[in-house]
Amino acid sequence: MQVSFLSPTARGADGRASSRKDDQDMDLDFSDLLGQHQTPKGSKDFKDGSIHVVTPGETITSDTQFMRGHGTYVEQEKLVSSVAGVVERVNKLISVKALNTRYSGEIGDVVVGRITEVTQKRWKVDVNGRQDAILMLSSINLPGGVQRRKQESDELQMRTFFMEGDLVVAELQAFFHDGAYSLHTRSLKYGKLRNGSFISVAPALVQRCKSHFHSLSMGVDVILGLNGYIWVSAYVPQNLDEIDTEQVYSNKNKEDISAEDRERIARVSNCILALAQELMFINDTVITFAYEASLQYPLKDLIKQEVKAAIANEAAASVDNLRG
Amino acid sequence: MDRKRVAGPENAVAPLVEYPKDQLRWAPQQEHRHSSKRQPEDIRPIYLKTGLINQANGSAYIELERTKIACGVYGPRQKKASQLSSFSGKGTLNCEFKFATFSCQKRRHHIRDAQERELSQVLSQALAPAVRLELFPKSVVDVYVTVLENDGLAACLAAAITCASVALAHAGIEMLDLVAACSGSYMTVPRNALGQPQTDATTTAAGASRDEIWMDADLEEEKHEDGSIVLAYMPSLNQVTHVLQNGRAEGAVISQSVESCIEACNKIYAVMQHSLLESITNGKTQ
Amino acid sequence: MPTNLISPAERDYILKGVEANVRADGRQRGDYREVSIETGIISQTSGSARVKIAGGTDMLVSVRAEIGPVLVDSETGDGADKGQIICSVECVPSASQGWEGRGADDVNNELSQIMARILSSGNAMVDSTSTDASSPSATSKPSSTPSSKGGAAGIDLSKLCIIPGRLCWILYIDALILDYGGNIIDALLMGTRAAIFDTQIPKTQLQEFGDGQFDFELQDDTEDMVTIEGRENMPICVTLNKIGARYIVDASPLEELVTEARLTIAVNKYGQVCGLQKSQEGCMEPSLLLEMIQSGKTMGQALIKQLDAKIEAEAATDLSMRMQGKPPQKYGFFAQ
Amino acid sequence: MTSVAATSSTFTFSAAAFQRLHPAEYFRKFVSQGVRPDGRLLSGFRPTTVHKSVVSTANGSSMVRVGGTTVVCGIKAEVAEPTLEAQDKGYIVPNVELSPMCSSAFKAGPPSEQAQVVSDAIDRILKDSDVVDLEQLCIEKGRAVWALWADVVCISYDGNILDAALLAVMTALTNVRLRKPTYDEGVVTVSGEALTEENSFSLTLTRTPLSTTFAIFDTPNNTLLADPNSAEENVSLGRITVTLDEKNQLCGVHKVGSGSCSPALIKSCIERAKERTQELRSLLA
Amino acid sequence: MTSVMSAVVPGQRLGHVQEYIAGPGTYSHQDFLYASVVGLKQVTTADGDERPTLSVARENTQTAIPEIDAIVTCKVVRVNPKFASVNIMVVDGKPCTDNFQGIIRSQDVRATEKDKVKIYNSFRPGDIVRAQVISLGDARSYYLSTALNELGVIYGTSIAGGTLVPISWQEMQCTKTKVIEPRKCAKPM
Repeated sequence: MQVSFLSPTARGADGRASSRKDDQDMDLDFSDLLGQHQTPKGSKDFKDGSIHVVTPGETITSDTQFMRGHGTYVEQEKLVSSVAGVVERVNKLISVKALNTRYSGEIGDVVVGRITEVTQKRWKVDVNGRQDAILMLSSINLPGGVQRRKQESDELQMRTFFMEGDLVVAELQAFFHDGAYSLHTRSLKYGKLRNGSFISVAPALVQRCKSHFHSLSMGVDVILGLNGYIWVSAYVPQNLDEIDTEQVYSNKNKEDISAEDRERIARVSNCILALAQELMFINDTVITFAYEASLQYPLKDLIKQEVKAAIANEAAASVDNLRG
Repeated sequence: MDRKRVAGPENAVAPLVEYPKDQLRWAPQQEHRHSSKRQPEDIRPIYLKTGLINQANGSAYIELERTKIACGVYGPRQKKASQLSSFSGKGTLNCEFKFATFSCQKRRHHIRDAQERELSQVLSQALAPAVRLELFPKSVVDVYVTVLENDGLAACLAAAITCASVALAHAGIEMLDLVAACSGSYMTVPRNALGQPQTDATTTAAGASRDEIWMDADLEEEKHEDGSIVLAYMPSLNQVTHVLQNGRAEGAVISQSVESCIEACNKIYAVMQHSLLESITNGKTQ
Repeated sequence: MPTNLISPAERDYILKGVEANVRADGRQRGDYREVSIETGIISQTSGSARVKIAGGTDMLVSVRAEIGPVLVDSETGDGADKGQIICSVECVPSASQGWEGRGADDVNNELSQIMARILSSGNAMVDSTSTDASSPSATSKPSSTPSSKGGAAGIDLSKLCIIPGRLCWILYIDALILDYGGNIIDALLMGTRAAIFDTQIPKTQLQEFGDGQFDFELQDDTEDMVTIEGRENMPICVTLNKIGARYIVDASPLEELVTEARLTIAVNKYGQVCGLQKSQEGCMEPSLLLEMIQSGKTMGQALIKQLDAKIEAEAATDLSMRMQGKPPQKYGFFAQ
Repeated sequence: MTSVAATSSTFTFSAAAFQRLHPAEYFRKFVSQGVRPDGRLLSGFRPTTVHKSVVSTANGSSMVRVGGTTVVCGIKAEVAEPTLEAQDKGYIVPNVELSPMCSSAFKAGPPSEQAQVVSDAIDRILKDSDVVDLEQLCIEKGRAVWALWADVVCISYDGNILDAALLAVMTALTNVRLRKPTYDEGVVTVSGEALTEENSFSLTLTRTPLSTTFAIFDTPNNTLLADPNSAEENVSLGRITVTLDEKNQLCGVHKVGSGSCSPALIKSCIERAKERTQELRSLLA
Repeated sequence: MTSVMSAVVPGQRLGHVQEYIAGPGTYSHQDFLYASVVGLKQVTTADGDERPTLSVARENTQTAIPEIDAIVTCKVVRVNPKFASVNIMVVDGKPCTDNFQGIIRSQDVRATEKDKVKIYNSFRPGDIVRAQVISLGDARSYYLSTALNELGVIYGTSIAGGTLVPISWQEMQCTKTKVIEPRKCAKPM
């Protein structure tokens, strides 16, 4: 039996270990954290669209024409950051997106969540946010047809739909007055998750895309929840017209998940975790690149930090190539 | 200070015990165990009786010579506020293990200490595999064990498991099987034990001592053991529900001790069956 | 924060994956994750280590040596010539949802008790005199196993005694579980071994005043520190998780939720079993139990060898740094 | 026993269910007939047994059963410093533990109110009646005395805990054997050899108070239930406990709960207690 | 036809699954039937069954626990506009040693005009109510319903302390003062 015992390294494995002692180029170092390959490293001037990293208390701008957004406050007519993160600007609105934070959602987000509690007429769902999201009984498709009306008996058998521990994919529908998210699964692509395994990454790393449901070419389905929860599962042919509504709430995995399927799922999961380890944005293209890069390593090596870094680097290079 | 109990002096301690020089303390000897004339594989005679706590749903009392343990089972009943967590489709088995203050050589405190809390956990892990918890969703079965006299810790734990299992069955709780438990101690026994007690392996020449497994060791024997094992076992289903071993032993000794424990558990099982069947016939005559 | 919940579909996926020998993260049943270890990172302690298992579990183990009175059993008089080891494990409530509020109390207690049982003599109160180690019969034994039987720890408690009947060294081993990613117990014992190997205590000189009165002198020369006697005999743990009809090592948090029964096997470098403990609410057949003990033993021995190699390598690096007049490079809390 | 059914409404229940729903009503039906549900007359006591030396790890011990109530008392001796006010007096510390094992009425954790009341009552009887001359427990004046922890564990609770616990404490006290100690520079040592007449001693009790308890079932009629069990305690208004020593001298009268009682009633309680304690004393001997 | 046979204890093997149907007090495991309680083994042959049913009649009855559809008798402890909190004391005629908590929500009080139900006009603290378990409810309480004729208050005392007798399905009268109090009454069976 072989166990790898390592010495710890400083953040950033490859010789960047010394950078923490070298405070001259902090920005550069932080931009690494944000996925060094997607964004050009650059000056502090945010106006040209490059990355601007700030820490709490740091002045973002003294220009009074800008409006204060999330993560900022105004002090002595200066706009100051209240979190450590990246400055974002939309026209005159300046906000700071924190680097390491819980998920803060927007309406329309696809999220993966875990049911934590069943109460009257609603489920509480952990979505990696500041508080549990709410899934109302009225926000799900009831078995027996999309148009079926909610009945009183449904209230008494909520656990037959979702019970504590179940994983669901849902869409963020609205905010409650206290800031809690209201979810819905009123589409056949949403609902209970089966046939695979769950991983979690920092929410900021999941790139907002047109679709968050991907059937990758190697025969693995991936749902990239914008809250950082990701579901990697065996490929199931999707034909939305033919889905049996009774099946939506089934807890049964499909019978024929082969060892090869499992290996592919594990490989994809590890690739995503590799990207997350190297703080790179996660989308279907980069996952595919990482997967291809991973094929030169045996599956069980993919949990090694070193191998993960190599895969992520290679995937990053492929992305750069693609951009030309 | 504990205001809810009658207060005694603080800093009370047990007096020092001094043994006269000429009077030997007991030490392990070949073919001579501490209490009675037992062979290494022999367990102490068991007295096991159900139904001594009439307010409980089920209860049992076990006695192995000086070891005396009572157990009461309550439920399935509603969880108390302190036990309440999220909804569970399965029932919960809650065990509490307590030594009476006078049950050990050193006086115990009223409040449960770390050891008692751990033994509580061991007890519930040993019994849970046998209880059909899926049949009483969101309820709790409380198992309370009080040791009145402790004559060997490992044996005491084993007896508590046996006793609690019988009490559960007596409470009419659906179970897959009874859980019998037995302890074994790893002893180094000098071959020619005459005169000086030779407890130290190294002072005895190699080959002059022998490793033995003494089942169901009492306190005096336990003081001389190299280690001990407690094994809980469902005899009918042939499943080990708990194993707890401490001290150091070679792999072969462990295997042997596991087998010896299982053998002893089968003997204990017969006693358990007998006492439960007796509770039926007694019920009939009343 | 991860919840301690799992869905039936995940449970089934993990169960069948274990059966197929493909775990969710691609490991096989007997594969450990990467473990990173660093010793000597807390200067206020006598010895310390930080252990991280890739994927979450993160802990700090410290050893503090203090001088205190010996603990004598009033009934038997045992313990007059022995030092003590006192273990305490604390889980940081923020590391896992199950540890919030008072939730960690039971876990803390269970872990502290397991550790104390494995490390200290427990019930085995057989006297071990200081002549043991040098006695000829000890070295003549084929396996060269340590002959002192003062407990499974292997740590020679009698060497920690300063004035028999009065004062001794008390080793406080405190572990702080900073993050939970499964397999706490194995990491705990690895960290303890590393921390004890890192521990150095001052030499003491016994002075006799003739009339049966003793005193001692602490030698404060840092060059003249001693290591803990018998530390190489300390056991470590291998925890096997029974899932379905199979068992796995180094379970992840989700795998731990699927585990029916868990068996922790403490092993020393001679392959002797120094403790067994089943936990969780499942059971197993006796044949499986024996098989698990056997494989735990084999794995544990291999694990110790590799762990020791790591600890020695780090000690060697640190030494060479010191020889060059530089402080050893430690990342401590800046580590990845 | 099962002949009682609900008649107050048209809903019928089994006797057990009826007792569960309307316990007071259930009892009233029996008491009006002059009997109790367990078949006793109102003045009847439950069978009582006493065993001595039941726990060898204790210096003195006893087990007492009063009907369904079972208690074990173990007395453990430790060495402590005497108080400044009484430098040659030891301690006897009685505590009653009503654990959740003995009845579902008790919760885990600190002692319930009832346990505190019983412990305190026994403590007061021991102190006020001067049961043991505490100078017997002196080892070295001003330095070391014996502290006797008299802990009563209730194994099974079925009412009337005070009578059972006091009887157990008294029996255990007569059962105590202490090794003769030697005192040397703050260390108290006893011999580890087997107990003999020479190396040990027992306590001399000045008197042995024993108690008898009656439950007040209803006030206008002053119906008394002797030796109430747990169900009877729950439907009663209060309790009267009479404590007498072997010379039938009164050591205490204790009334708890609501419900008033006339002096004549107390007088009759004392008379009946005399008979009962005589019986118990024969068990003690 | 039932024949009583020997006394058994949990774990005792009773027979082969091919010979018997597993009845109460038994379970099947790897082709065999085992006893799961202490009691007397019984073999019941009913017409139409291909195999006789093997069951174990409990000697020491487990305390009753509420199950879905069980008829329970409970005592009202608290009321609020949304629901009445009750202590379940008897399940299917068998007393349970400890109370279980239940709630009767306003929509479960009666079958018709549910939105007009006022809890305070249906139940008062102290009432003894017969109800049916409709759900295991949440972590704390079982959900109960009285939406059947034979379910509702079966015993109550008036504000004056007199016993109430039903005079209609939603009114009860005090025997002492003749005051009429509103209740959801159970129809005597």
